[in-house]
Amino acid sequence: MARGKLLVIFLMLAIICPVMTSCFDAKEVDDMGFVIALGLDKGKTNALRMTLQIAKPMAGDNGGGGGKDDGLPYAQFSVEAPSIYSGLNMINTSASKQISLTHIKVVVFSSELAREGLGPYLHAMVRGREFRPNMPIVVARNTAEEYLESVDPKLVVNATKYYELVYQSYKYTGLIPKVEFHDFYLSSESLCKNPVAILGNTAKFQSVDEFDLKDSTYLEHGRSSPFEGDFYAGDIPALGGSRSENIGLAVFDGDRMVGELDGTNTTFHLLCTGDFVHSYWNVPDPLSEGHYVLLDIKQSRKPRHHVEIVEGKPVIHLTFNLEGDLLSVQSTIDYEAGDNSMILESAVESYIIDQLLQYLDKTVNEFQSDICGFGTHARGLFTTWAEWEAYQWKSKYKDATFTVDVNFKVRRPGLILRSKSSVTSESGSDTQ
Amino acid sequence: MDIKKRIKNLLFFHEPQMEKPFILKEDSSSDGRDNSDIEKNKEGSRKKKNEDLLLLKKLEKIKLTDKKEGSDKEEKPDISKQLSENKRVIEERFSIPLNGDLIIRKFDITVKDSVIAAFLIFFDGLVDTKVINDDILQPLMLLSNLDIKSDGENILNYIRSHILPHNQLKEARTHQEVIDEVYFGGCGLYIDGLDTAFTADVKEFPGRSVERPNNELVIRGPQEGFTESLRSNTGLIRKRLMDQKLITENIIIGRRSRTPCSIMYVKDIANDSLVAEVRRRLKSIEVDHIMDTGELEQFIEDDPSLPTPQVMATERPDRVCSMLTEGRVAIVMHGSPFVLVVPVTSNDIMYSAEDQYLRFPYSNLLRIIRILALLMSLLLPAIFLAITNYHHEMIPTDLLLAILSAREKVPFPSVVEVFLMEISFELIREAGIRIPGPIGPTLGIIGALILGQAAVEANIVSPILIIVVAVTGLGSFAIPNFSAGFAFRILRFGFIILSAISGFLGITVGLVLMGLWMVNAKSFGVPFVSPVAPRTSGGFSDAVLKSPVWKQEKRPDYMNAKKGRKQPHISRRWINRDVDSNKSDSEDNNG
Amino acid sequence: MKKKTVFGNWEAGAIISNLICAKVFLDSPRLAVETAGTAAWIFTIYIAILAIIGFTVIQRLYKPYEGKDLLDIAELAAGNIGRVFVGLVIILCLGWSTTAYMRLFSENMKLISLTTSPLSFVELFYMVCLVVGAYLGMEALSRLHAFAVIIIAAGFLLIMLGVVNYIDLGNLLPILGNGAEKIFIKGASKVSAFFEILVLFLLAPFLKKYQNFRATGYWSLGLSAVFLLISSFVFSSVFPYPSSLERTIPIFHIARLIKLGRFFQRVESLFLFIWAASSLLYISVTFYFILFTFQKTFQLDYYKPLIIPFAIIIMSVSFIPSDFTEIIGYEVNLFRNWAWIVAFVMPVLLLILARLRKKKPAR
Amino acid sequence: MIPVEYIVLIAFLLCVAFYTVSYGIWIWKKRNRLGAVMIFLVAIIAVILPIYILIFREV
Repeated sequence: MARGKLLVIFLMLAIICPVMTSCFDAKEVDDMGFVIALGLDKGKTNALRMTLQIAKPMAGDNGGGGGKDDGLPYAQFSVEAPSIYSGLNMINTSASKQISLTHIKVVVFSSELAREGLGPYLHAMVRGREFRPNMPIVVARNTAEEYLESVDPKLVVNATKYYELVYQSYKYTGLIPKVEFHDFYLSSESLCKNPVAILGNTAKFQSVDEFDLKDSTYLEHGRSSPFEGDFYAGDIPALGGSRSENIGLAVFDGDRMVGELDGTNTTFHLLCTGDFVHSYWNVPDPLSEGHYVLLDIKQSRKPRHHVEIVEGKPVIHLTFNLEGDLLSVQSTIDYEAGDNSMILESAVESYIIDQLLQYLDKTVNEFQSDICGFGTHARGLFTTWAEWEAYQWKSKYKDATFTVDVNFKVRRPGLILRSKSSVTSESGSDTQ
Repeated sequence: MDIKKRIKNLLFFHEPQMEKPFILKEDSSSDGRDNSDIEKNKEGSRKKKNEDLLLLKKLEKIKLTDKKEGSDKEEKPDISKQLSENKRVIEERFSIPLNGDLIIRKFDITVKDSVIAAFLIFFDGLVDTKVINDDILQPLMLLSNLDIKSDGENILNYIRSHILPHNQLKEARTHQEVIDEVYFGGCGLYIDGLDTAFTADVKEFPGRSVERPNNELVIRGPQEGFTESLRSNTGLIRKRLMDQKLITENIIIGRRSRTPCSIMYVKDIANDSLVAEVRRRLKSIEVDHIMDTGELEQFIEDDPSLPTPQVMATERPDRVCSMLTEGRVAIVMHGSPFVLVVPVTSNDIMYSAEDQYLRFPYSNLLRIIRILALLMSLLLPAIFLAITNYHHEMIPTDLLLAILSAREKVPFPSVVEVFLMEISFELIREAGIRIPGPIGPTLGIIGALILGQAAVEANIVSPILIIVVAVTGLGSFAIPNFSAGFAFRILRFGFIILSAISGFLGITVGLVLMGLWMVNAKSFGVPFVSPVAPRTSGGFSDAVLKSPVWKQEKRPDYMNAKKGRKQPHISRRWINRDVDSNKSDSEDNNG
Repeated sequence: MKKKTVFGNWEAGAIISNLICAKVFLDSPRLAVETAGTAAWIFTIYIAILAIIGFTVIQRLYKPYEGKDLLDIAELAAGNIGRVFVGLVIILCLGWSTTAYMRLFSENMKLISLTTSPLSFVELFYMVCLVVGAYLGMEALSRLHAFAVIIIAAGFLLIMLGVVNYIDLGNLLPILGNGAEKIFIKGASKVSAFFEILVLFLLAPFLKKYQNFRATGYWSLGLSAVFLLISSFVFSSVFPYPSSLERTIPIFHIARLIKLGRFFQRVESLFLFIWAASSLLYISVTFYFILFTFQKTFQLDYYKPLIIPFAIIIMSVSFIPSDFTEIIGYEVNLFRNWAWIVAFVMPVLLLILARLRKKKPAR
Repeated sequence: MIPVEYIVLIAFLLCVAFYTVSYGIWIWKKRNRLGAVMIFLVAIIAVILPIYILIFREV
């Protein structure tokens, strides 16, 4: 027995000896610089211009503002390099800490780069174990560098939290798509689906005087004035807050960007994919011209997709089940009950169908890109993979036709059960 | 020479010596016990086992007789009829007159007109002098003059049955017996013309009375603890366990100290081979002096290199009783307020006495918390190190930045930091115990606070590490068994080294190795991690969480007790009574 | 030394299940996808059924040989030569799977967390467990399995539950994947995924009774089939077909996706615990059985003096393949295509031979 | 040049082989020739294989 133990001890010693000489992989936290955002542009001198935001160690220390000099919670680096990892090496020549990509919260591509195809970068990001699969992908309409710079440091105390939260806003605005790198990558390779990315840009207006509507898409949607979603990123007439704006989505075909959609279309994109949670909508008042009814729309059930192939062409049936709460009735018409509510509901239904078809039409005719993933439902029509591959869904998608069915129900009238118009001195007696 | 031999030993193959490990098997003499399914499965191999058992017993017998031959000399009656001869022997044995506190009281007894010389020996300070005066000396010297009703009897019987009113009177045939008694607080009475001496138990040791247990505190439950005297300890156990089959076997350990010990067990529950093994181990101890059960524990435990204790030391009589009813064996030792209970499993050292007295949801909460505490005390610093050195991506970014900025000014690598803090924590802990009087705990707390604060201020350690070490310390205090706490404190350092070497992989390897080590260990023939590995019926349900008291129907399977069942399937009989009183009554009576 | 170690169904079932399921953490889900495309889960059920049928045949034939392991049966069937031959075959197969798994697991460990450590350093950790496990013997190993496997299984199921949001059943379509022929005819040889059932035939003397043997076999096959099924189902429904083939370590990629709010992200390192534990147990058990078979084949008195030489051999062999893909190639294309012959055909042949040799085998 | 740690390792290997061979001799004396031969084989492989890998292959 004792000899056996001696042998084991000997073995242990044999192991400990090399161990004592080096702890191979141990890296102290404070020896690392953690990148929180990565921007990729086309470089002037090289294939890529990388922009890195590296969190500063002091940022969390004093609870608030952070560093002494410029108050930035992060340091921004830019470098031109042939690839992501060589860029890191180049930055490491000047940065004192070894750069780690494990905490990247967002990757921003410039639309110029995206239109050329993101394949090589995506592969690098999947292969490296450091990138998070759930980080959002943003396409900046101008340059990624500018976009990252415009994340206003004065208002953003904790940059990581800002990045983590701002791209979750699809849950309550419906104006940006839900994008995770994991999905993005898989869709870019998929036979049945195309990826989308969040569209971002720096706000173009510096003061109220500059406000204009020439880039708004409200005319396209057939409206007299723009709704909240009728903009592309950067065009919203707004001031204050962070100067980076995220609204709309970038449409991809494979790994190549083919177009942009504005906020309104993004909402309908979310509806089609089933990622829609809730948001506030203006719907034209069916009984009173020029007024709007404000609704808080929710998805009461995930949308149902039914795909058929008729004579080699896809025919797609969509069924939506939505519900809404009344938030405001400008015309003070009593939409809470009775026939009026039926009228409102059918009006909303037809409004949604109209808008949806516009959106689907765009994906089919303008982009010819199945960003909603109808192909995933079409797969069930085939028994083997070889047959499905031979059908070539992505090229057939441009021939797709749609039928849309929407069931909308007003569930709750808010805290006001019965609308009444305000009583002025003239009309007071009439209304009673 | 020695080294040469060692190297030779290391390099050449030698046939290993056969060691017969003690394995607790099911008892052959068990009848009337209910057979669970597993036992039925083993039916086929039972015969074989019985043979093994017989062999084992034979082996024991040989050893026991060996022992007897050695001690035969003492057993021979050696008390002479000559009082002066006896007195000479006693004086020699007790080194009179060097020994100052031995009292030899010479006196005369008048029986039937004859005067018989006699003397009494006892130690001053171990006996109750009032009892000696009133119950021994007085009757012998005065009452023997009274009228004698019967005659024709010999003096021995006469004195025993008529004169001495003392309640505990034994006859001794050898001087050794008398001496043992005298050392254990008795008095010896030698009478001229008799080759038998009397011993009477008149002990009144100086010592504590029964107090609250100091280390195993409970909120709900009895508040009595063992003291340093053997008989009051056995009395405390008997007071609770009113079972006719509770046996207290006396045994003496220590060649010179001759410390009296008692083995206690419930005869028709405890496995015979277990009792025999305990007896064998205790009897085979060859030692001059033994002071405490802490020493005894080291003499009888199975594997001295195992970090965790393999014997339960407790100062709570109720705990001992409940373990006795499960078929375990208790060893009570004179002079120690801790009673040993064997065998134990890893569960027993993790659970406190209170678990049984609390309602089961409460005690289950406590158990879960204790398991967490164990894991924290074992692994927390290691995991902290592994995460901060190897797996950065796991930490939430905000927390990471906080750790990062806290560590920014600290000059040491985090391993050194952890070791520094762990060692100073252990220091505070040890100092806290040794500091005299009531300032101890206060100083400990203040020391910890000030030291921690100052260390952070001086940028020697990062504040987050103080939290880690403090929580680890708390965790180790939540482990109810004192020795087990030690075990995990030692193992923790191993885990810290492993995780510093290779992160989570190192911790996993450590856990697997520790698991193999624990699982391989036995405590008196019972596998240490018993109800879980090897799994016995109901292993997981009873091992981790506790079922309600009325559902604890069976004794632990690994104990192989003679009676497997503690209570019938329906122990709360009032529940059935409402439904169908007559029927259930008659059924239960039959069963 | 001839101490009889006996343990129950639970321990034996845990050992066999872990042996079969350890490959879930390596490449088993990807293999299923490679063979069957989107129909990986059908394929997994299919090979599980095949394995259970194979085991049924074997256990029927095995009935009269209660308490005998494969080597005893080989001796009954073909004498000393048979025993030596079968012993060598078993040693080779187990030796290969031990070395391959040791290399693969350490390579994966290097990929995931210890990127800059040398391979030999990572393998040393495995070596220590291997040696200690073999030194303490089957009793300790089986007991460790009794609770470690539960923890591993629970952790595995937690990972699977963690990605429930990412499961898209659409990824399982088209229903037949690569086509019926590829799944049911070419895929049949992949029943070698259950090769480790061979160890059960070596465990037989520890189990003693035929009923225990049968119950353990069915239970462990069933359980591991469930786990293999869950893994291939989740993997192929989270990652759509062509992209899923890219993933080196399927379960690791699944674990990466787990996200519970802002706080719990990237917890795949925790998964390293169960992963390393499972692989350590796998390697220790197969290594023990190499020694056990060697001891029994050549009728040696002790196996303990051979632990260290064998460990050195195993480690050296695992260094021979020059890179990761090479060893995957050997493991997948060679071993997992032919191992079924050793695991299923060889016992059947031996049992039939033994029956022919002696109508009534002596007990 | 052969690095120092290689020499230590090879010495360790030789010790192991020596021990194994001594076990083989013990087995040989118990008249189990086949077993002894196999043990010798194992001992030889356990020395040659690691040395081959250490010196002639770059891991």
